Amino acid sequence: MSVSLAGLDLANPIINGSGTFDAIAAHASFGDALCEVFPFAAYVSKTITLQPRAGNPPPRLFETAAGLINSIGLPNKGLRGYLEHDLPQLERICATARPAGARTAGVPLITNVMGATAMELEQLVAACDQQDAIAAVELNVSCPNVSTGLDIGADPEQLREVVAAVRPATRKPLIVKLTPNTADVPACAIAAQDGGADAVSLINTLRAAALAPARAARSGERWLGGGTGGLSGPAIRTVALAQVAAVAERVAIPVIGIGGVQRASHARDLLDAGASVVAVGTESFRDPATGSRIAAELMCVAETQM
Amino acid sequence: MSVSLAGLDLANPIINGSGTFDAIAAHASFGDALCEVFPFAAYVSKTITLQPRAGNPPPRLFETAAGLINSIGLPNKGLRGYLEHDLPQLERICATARPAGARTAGVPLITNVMGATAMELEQLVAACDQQDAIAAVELNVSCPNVSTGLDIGADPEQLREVVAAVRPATRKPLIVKLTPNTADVPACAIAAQDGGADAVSLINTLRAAALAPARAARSGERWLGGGTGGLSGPAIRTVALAQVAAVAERVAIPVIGIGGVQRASHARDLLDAGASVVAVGTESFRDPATGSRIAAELMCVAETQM
Amino acid sequence: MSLAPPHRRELRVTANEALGAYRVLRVAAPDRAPGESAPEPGQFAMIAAVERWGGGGDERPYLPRAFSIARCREGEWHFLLEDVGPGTKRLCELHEGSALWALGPLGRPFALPAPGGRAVLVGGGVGIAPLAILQDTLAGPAPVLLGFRDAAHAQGAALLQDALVATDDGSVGHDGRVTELLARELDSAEAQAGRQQPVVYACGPPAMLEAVRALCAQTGTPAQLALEAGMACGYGACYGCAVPRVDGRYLRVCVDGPVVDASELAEVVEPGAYGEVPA
Amino acid sequence: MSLAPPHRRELRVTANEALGAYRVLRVAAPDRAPGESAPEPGQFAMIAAVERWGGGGDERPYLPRAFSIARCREGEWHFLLEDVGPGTKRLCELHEGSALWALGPLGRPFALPAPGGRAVLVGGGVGIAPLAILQDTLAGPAPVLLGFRDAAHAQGAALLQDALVATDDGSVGHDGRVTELLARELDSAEAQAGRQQPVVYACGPPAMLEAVRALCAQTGTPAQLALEAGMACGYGACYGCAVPRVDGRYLRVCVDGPVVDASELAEVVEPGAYGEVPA
Ligand SMILES: Cc1cc2nc3c(=O)[nH]c(=O)nc-3n(C[C@H](O)[C@H](O)[C@H](O)COP(=O)(O)OP(=O)(O)OC[C@H]3O[C@@H](n4cnc5c(N)ncnc54)[C@H](O)[C@@H]3O)c2cc1C
Ligand SMILES: Cc1cc2nc3c(=O)[nH]c(=O)nc-3n(C[C@H](O)[C@H](O)[C@H](O)COP(=O)(O)OP(=O)(O)OC[C@H]3O[C@@H](n4cnc5c(N)ncnc54)[C@H](O)[C@@H]3O)c2cc1C
Ligand SMILES: Cc1cc2nc3c(=O)[nH]c(=O)nc-3n(C[C@H](O)[C@H](O)[C@H](O)COP(=O)(O)O)c2cc1C
Ligand SMILES: Cc1cc2nc3c(=O)[nH]c(=O)nc-3n(C[C@H](O)[C@H](O)[C@H](O)COP(=O)(O)O)c2cc1C
Ligand code: FES
Ligand code: FES
Repeated sequence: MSVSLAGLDLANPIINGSGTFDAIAAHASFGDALCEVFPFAAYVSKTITLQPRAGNPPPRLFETAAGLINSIGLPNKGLRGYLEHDLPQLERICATARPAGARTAGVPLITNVMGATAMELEQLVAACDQQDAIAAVELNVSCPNVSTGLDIGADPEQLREVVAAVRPATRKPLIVKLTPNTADVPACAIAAQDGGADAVSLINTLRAAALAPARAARSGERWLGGGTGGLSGPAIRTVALAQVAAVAERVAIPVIGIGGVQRASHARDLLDAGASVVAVGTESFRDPATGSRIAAELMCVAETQM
Repeated sequence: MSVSLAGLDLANPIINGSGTFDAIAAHASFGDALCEVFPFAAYVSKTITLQPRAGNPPPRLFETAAGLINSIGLPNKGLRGYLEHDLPQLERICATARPAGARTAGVPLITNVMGATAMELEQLVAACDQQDAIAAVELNVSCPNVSTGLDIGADPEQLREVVAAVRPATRKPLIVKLTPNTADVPACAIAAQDGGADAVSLINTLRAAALAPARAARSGERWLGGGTGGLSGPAIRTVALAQVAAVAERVAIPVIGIGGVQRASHARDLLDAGASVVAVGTESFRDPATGSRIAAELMCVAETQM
Repeated sequence: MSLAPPHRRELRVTANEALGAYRVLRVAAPDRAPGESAPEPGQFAMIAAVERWGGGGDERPYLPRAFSIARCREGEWHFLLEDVGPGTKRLCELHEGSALWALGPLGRPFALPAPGGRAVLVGGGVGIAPLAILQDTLAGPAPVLLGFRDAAHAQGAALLQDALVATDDGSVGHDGRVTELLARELDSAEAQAGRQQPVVYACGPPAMLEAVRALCAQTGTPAQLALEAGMACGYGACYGCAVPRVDGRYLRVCVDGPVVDASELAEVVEPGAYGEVPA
Repeated sequence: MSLAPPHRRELRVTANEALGAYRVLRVAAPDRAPGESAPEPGQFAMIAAVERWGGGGDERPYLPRAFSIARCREGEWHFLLEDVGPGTKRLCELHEGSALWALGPLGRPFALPAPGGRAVLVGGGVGIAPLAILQDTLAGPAPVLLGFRDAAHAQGAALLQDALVATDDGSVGHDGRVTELLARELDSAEAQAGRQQPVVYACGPPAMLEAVRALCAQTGTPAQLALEAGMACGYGACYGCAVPRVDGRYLRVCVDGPVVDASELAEVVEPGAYGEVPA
């Protein structure tokens, strides 16, 4: 069940969604056992920005029917902090991580970056390009454009320009993580491909909001510190499937399918819909071993079908 | 708790979502008892098109985590069939329907129409304008534009033009039901307002898809006869709240909030977020009395708070 | 046709007993609403458990499920259940005192034979359910022909009286299809010229119903077929339960059926087996 | 600090007993994973029932919930539960033999006092839970001061030995706040000059923790505070459990806590009481 993703060799088709698994914190909580059966065949970092960010004020979480809204606000140490503090640790963890189905240790590290302008993104990508520890770069294009307020990834033409501007900064595989909050996601995927992306990943969270519950203080006011947030989990699974299928039909580059995956059958659906690789997000919160459980089940089914 | 919606007087703030309650079929199933405590303070018809439509081939339904995908395909008798066969019956039902909180019978009938071009829409609206039985018209702008494939309501400028073209065809209140499958829903709401809409309603269903389950025939292929469908129910509740709040902040006209409402607290949240009226959709499938139950609970709370 | 009140009602389970591979769930019948009469043969209810409906592995069931009212007797409604998915599984687990939501009775019932007319009842699998209440309602005796896949399922035949059974695996009764029994019955009926033409009342899986339909069409025998389709609402609101009609349009199984005259259909199709996906 | 294995484990409930307004849930402790030691005081587990987690009226709970390991003794883990919402309600219903998912032990535990050092334990409401395992672990006796809202809740004090109790309504013990007992204790400690300065170990609602923090800051007493925050994961993955740190940045309660040194905070804030909404 090993797969090749834009030049990366993965032992199985299951990776993590950016921002839903902190390998450093998980290693601190679980020790080396984490790496003995690593949940993912590649590790995607949380989103890194040029400057450090503290993230949104709490509350940052709201639980809804079959889903979670998060309003985390991309806290991170900034590019420099990431390269200095996190990267050496991630390099060590990724080198010793043995994913399900692999005989040897080692998973590729994909670094996810976000910037408000093509220039910012270019700087981030160029910096990643210098690092041997980084196998690929993922662009999170859900950052609001300062002039329009819309995600820079929401408009196909703008997205094509951004990707084309960033593309020369690295020869590593470049993945574009599309925003789902737009009218024509396949057009955005095609634009990313035209701009030079090696793969696209989707879906990111759906824009959502919640009010403080009746018995809480400030009942009827916005619950999340960030005002709005992003919906993930089972609630978005069928929206993800529709977008992944529509994109896979239209692009030639590989697609990473994400959204509401809880078990092997959900991953299977995304693969059947045209994804090459599937990422697990929120379900890892319920069980950190979700990724390896799904990978093992997929491999088991694949074997019995031979 | 009576409310005024763009000139319509409603006994309470709860109405139905278009296409989720067939008053004629319900009257046949439940008899006159339906009208004694009518679930809604106004009745919204399902979408009517110029020509009759048979609807999509089955299967038309897929049940998912906290949600339903439908791929009904807007079956309807066409404008002429609607005016000749349905309207007289709806007129009779609406005249005898007594909603929760009302001393007397009678609910306004809102007719929902859809067309692929401004000309088609104009014809539909003009025909509704002639009918005394119709109190208001709702435009469903989720119809794909034949040249772009996107919903005609997905692009603000195009939407403004369509609404402006249709507006002169009637002096009845004109409601525009926005599509949620676009990048900038508030911009679309402003465009509808600029075009002359008296109110906007949202959200319609989110684009979603499903594959045939493992044990079904054609496993791994598209489940729905229409290929894709629209997601409704609790799964979309927080997406609806975010869009309703964002729109209500930006427009001066009243907002009808729709999406995943199951009980009074969900309706309360949409009202708190700025909606004037709330529509119940999928939850009516689980209990046809959902609307009146919610209205009664809202009124009861309102009384105890005086 | 009995009208339901326009809201779901909470009912209590009085018993849940195994019947071979099936379960018979009995509930205390609701107090009659104004204008409500007893459920008629072929009518159904939309059912959900009050507790634990949803939240399983896939967070289904979310919507209620349709079940034929298999019997209405001594203040109880009976349902015959087969565990085929999350909803039926949950209902099969209920026990005495459990609460369920019920909307109904709903749908177009069987049209009873004209006075003195003859009926032939043909059922397959869990589709025998509406035939039980039909048998209870019919004035005189009528042949009952039931098909099952194996012996465990064939025990379901005890729901009706004097049933002739066929099994796919030949373990009980006739070794073969129930339509073979029906062909024999119609032959003998034809032979007895002078006697009135029978009306066939059938319920079962689509393939069986289609065989019944084709046979009756061939022999010119009128037939009433109780159809199934995935349903979200049961009262005509969602348009989800469409099946194709002979004129190429669709009927709603919940309000135009579940019982339809065989002449309304060109063919009984497998739900999900058709539905061409537009490219 | 004990490390958890990197997956949730299925545990069996051995008992669920009322303790005044609370419930004490006991589960068979899991077999130790390689490298795993006994849970340390202050550590917690992320818990979900295996059956019926979700699917209620609001289809919550969906994510697991955090609970302090209140005791680890004779092959069992104990949890003290207060029913405040859908997740705790469901857990309070479990009975012997019920299965639950547990990820843990997780988080930074209390740092035990230096040999010969003195500890003062201060708890409020269900926050007394981690103080029980702390008391079990401490070498010598230490004053235990517990605050509750009323008599029914004050029965929870039986979880610890020799506790001094305060109630908001004055029905049991001291009529007032537990911090008044703490002030008295610190006063007398100060009076007994020459004896070593105590370390305060506190867990409870934010307002109580803030009062403890302020009092200890005022008297220069070192304090360790066990915090709470809404959590999605419990192991540092989601960044959802942020609380503001003295330097204006955020710490993650699950991995930087739940036990923090009081000096790390400018203030203990009510979750949801801050969080200005950007216009
Ligand atoms: C009028 C009528 C009367 C009926 N009477 C009876 C009766 O008396 N006794 C009885 O046992 N049954 C009866 N049925 C059938 C019964 O309603 C179904 O068996 C029941 O709905 C199945 O629900 P489930 O959750 O157990 O299984 P589901 O999994 O919901 O249903 C199983 C079928 O649905 C399909 N399916 C799987 N996943 C999905 C999904 N996500 N969304 C939509 N479809 C899906 C599968 O292909 C499978 O064929 C009747 C149906 C109708 C319409
Ligand atoms: C480290 C730690 C240790 C803990 N130890 C214990 C313990 O030993 N015993 C114990 O009883 N409790 C303990 N708790 C608290 C426990 O985790 C919560 O009481 C529990 O999560 C509540 O879950 P619930 O589903 O019952 O209620 P919820 O409704 O989930 O929680 C109630 C609180 O959450 C807020 N809320 C309401 N709706 C939502 C929503 N949709 N999304 C997010 N928040 C919402 C409300 O304002 C309310 O304050 C601990 C918490 C932490 C962090
Ligand atoms: C708490 C949380 C934090 C996230 N952070 C990021 C992030 O930093 N960058 C990013 O590209 N996506 C982020 N995501 C989105 C996920 O990677 C994923 O696209 C989304 O959650 C859908 O998948 P799921 O339903 O499996 O969770 C985050 C999601 C969650 C729930
Ligand atoms: C089965 C079904 C049919 C629908 N048909 C229509 C329709 O004809 N016209 C329309 O504008 N919206 C239609 N809708 C959308 C609903 O009116 C509503 O906007 C949506 O379902 C969200 O609300 P809910 O979550 O309460 O169902 C339909 C929804 C469903 C579930
Ligand atoms: S089940 Fe909804 S229309 Fe038939
Ligand atoms: S609970 Fe997820 S980071 Fe703390």
